[in-house]
Amino acid sequence: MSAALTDAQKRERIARRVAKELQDGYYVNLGIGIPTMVPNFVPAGLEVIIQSENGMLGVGPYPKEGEEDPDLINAGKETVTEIQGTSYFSSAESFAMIRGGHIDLSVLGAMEVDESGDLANWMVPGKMVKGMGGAMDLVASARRVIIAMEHTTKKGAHKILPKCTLPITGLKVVDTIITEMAVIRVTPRGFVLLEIAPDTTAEEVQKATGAKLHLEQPVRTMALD
Amino acid sequence: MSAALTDAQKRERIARRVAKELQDGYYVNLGIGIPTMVPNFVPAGLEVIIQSENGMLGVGPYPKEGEEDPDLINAGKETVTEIQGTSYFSSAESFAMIRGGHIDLSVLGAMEVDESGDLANWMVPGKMVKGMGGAMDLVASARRVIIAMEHTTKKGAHKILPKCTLPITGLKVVDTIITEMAVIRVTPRGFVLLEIAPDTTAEEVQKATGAKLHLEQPVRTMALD
Amino acid sequence: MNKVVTSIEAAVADIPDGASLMVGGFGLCGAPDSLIAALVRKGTRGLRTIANNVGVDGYGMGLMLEAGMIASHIGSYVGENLLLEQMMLESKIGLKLIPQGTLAESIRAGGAGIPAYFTPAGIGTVVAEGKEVREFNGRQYILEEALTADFAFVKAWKGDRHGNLVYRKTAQNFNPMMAAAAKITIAEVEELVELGALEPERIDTPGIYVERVVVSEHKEKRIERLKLRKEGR
Amino acid sequence: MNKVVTSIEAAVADIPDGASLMVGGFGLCGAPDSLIAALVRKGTRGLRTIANNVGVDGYGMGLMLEAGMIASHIGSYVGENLLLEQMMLESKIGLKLIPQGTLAESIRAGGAGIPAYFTPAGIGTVVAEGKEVREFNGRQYILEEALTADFAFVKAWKGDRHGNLVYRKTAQNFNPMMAAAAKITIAEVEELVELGALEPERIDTPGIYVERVVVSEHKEKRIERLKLRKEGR
Repeated sequence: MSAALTDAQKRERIARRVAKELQDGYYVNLGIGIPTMVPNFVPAGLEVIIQSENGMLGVGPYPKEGEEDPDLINAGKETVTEIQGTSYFSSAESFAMIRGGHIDLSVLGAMEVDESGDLANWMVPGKMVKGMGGAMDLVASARRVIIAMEHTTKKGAHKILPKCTLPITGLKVVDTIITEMAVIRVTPRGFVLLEIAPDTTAEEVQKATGAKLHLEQPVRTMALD
Repeated sequence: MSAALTDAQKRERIARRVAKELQDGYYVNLGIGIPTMVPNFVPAGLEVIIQSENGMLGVGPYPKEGEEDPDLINAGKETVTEIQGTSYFSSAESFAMIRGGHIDLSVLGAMEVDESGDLANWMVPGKMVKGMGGAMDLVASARRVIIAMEHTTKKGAHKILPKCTLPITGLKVVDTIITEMAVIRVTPRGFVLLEIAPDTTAEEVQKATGAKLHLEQPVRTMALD
Repeated sequence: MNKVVTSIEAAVADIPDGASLMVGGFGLCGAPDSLIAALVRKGTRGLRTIANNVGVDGYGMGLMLEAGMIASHIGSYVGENLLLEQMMLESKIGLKLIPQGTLAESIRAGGAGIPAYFTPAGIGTVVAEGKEVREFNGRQYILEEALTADFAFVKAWKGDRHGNLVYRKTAQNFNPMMAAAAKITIAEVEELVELGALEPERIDTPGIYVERVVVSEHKEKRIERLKLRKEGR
Repeated sequence: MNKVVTSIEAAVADIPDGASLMVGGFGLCGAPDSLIAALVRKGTRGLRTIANNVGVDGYGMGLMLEAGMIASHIGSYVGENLLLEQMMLESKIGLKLIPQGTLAESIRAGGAGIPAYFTPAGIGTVVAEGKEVREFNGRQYILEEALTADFAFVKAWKGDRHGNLVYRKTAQNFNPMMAAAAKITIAEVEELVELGALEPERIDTPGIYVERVVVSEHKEKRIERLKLRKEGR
């Protein structure tokens, strides 16, 4: 079962599965953490353009040693590189691009997701406030939002809930949740279980989930090749 | 008296006098007609930057024959040239610049100006509607608006009035009116006559004006050298 | 990803009667002449156009007017179209004139996901009629709504297969905002260049805003008002 | 017209206690390090700052925090400033966090003469509290107001004596909007070039937005998160 995976294995599995949602010509914004790993698993032959909200379209891989450039970073403030066709612009233009609905897909992490598609991923009351950064803009306006996260907290607490308990980032914004255990679609009827990992069962996934998972169609095995 | 001047002489006189309002480092937008002639009379040593609302800062003189470029025009759609330091941008950026109050001085023609500073210069009911172009944006947001126009219509009708009769372009927007006869300031008390041309008298100017001209200080002779 | 379409005809083939269409350019400068000509040949009707001008009589968008293809138009200046006056008198076209800065900003807002914004342009004029007016910091502003369209025709100097575009001098004008504000943006480029040939900081319109790229058929650009300086001056 | 100021000290000399100040940069990238350092040396207090981040502990704007110069701050992310938490607990600083896109657009609006605009970011969240919410085309939007400031510190790659600025790669970020939104914009440039040396279409910030240009004293740029790729991958 999934619990036997290391954290690194879980994260790689999630990133691999998210990559299968990509299509040729997609413009994608990737949040910090697991989403950042997605480009490593883009199927050969697909051209996917990554937008970084600090003002870059066409983010390339991390630089080789000696090629790092302090003027060339992603929204996680990590050094990156250009690709052929990269363009740079201001933060106002970058968020005009995001707000205007031009981003096909936004992949973010989450602390909580609920069955209305509400998302909480920016603050925990009583803890140090870091700020929402660009998350509220991204979830409000991307054509599709995928949450890429571990299914439960490190302590095993539920993150997929009937109703978010933390301050929310956006209302009715999440389309799909991808975890190391399952692929779950947010629908008007609530959560629908679409796929489960090969090393788990629908019962185990339901147990690890704080809200009812509907089984409206045959549940497939998560494709992870 | 001014009536003895040809139209071309009147226009040159107005442009010459407007040029005296310029200061080093001014950013200026010039309307079609007389305002376009102002750069010919900029005092030596002053660097004045002309903005054109179609997306150019730093408009140079008309091109020499053979140097005209269809991609390089002013807002009057006339061929122009670059200067050292010219920049180009979109119409949205151009009007952001205008609306944001960054233009020191806007010089426009007018059909009517009234003692509240209201301006009418974009349409005559019953005649072909041409459109307001950028005039409403310019008068609403330039730091100072100077109207450069002939004192009366070709038929001798008043253009400087107690109240505009034509559809207005902007409310309380005009700071100063410069004609071939006079320089008139719009104040909270109405029109104040500041200067008269060497070939006329205050009485003649008042006769050619449809509203009361206040004489609050000694009237100077218009400087035209 | 290859957005290049090989013929101008193919680039405009799916534009239906009644579509809303933004057309770049300021007068004839930076206008997508080849795309306009192709649409005139196709004969699409009932178009709701948005453009600063309507070309001139007999050229550019003026040809669309003549062919009776435009049902309504939103712009800021139509002083070069004598034909338009007659069409308006005969109620053959709907015309809405708005300040040029409002036109530019409303299109920018349309592409930027901003449904409405406040501007001081037009306070106290016919432009403000029927619109919300609100005071901020002691000054009055009009609430203006965004403009979007089904299609946009834009004209660029250079473009690549990702749809990245670069404009030249004042031929930029309304093109970048229109590229962002339409569902389907079709870019007519003077020169198609290899991916990677455009300087990343010099790209005016990132490819994300462009669906189709086609090479211009118009090699000669028309000058609307040739003004020359006397030699030696 | 010559906007070049010969010393960093002179460039910031007239910034009074209590001024509002925008500071460009995204994290440490594109931040005006020399101007920040000069202001720290000057010891101006009670500043109301607007910037996406507050530098990091011990560097950039983090030095202003340490020196107790900031009375209040508006930004979108402060995750790199542990000191800030303590200051907030002790009510030594006012902090207002807003979505990054709202921050960028409100500054852009401030420079563009737009007092307020509607955005969907933050609907249903704490960000919307106390703000007008209005529906357009079946969707809800928040009315957000413009941001302006007395002074802006921006950082550019190259600049000329007219104040024309060019940014490099992602070091552009918030700099162009801040340049337009402040009464007095002070640009720190890596390289001062001759007037005419910058390509007119490549200029990101036209000189009209810039009051002072000064050459940077920081020759070395710090990297916040060095990430490297394994060779051969």
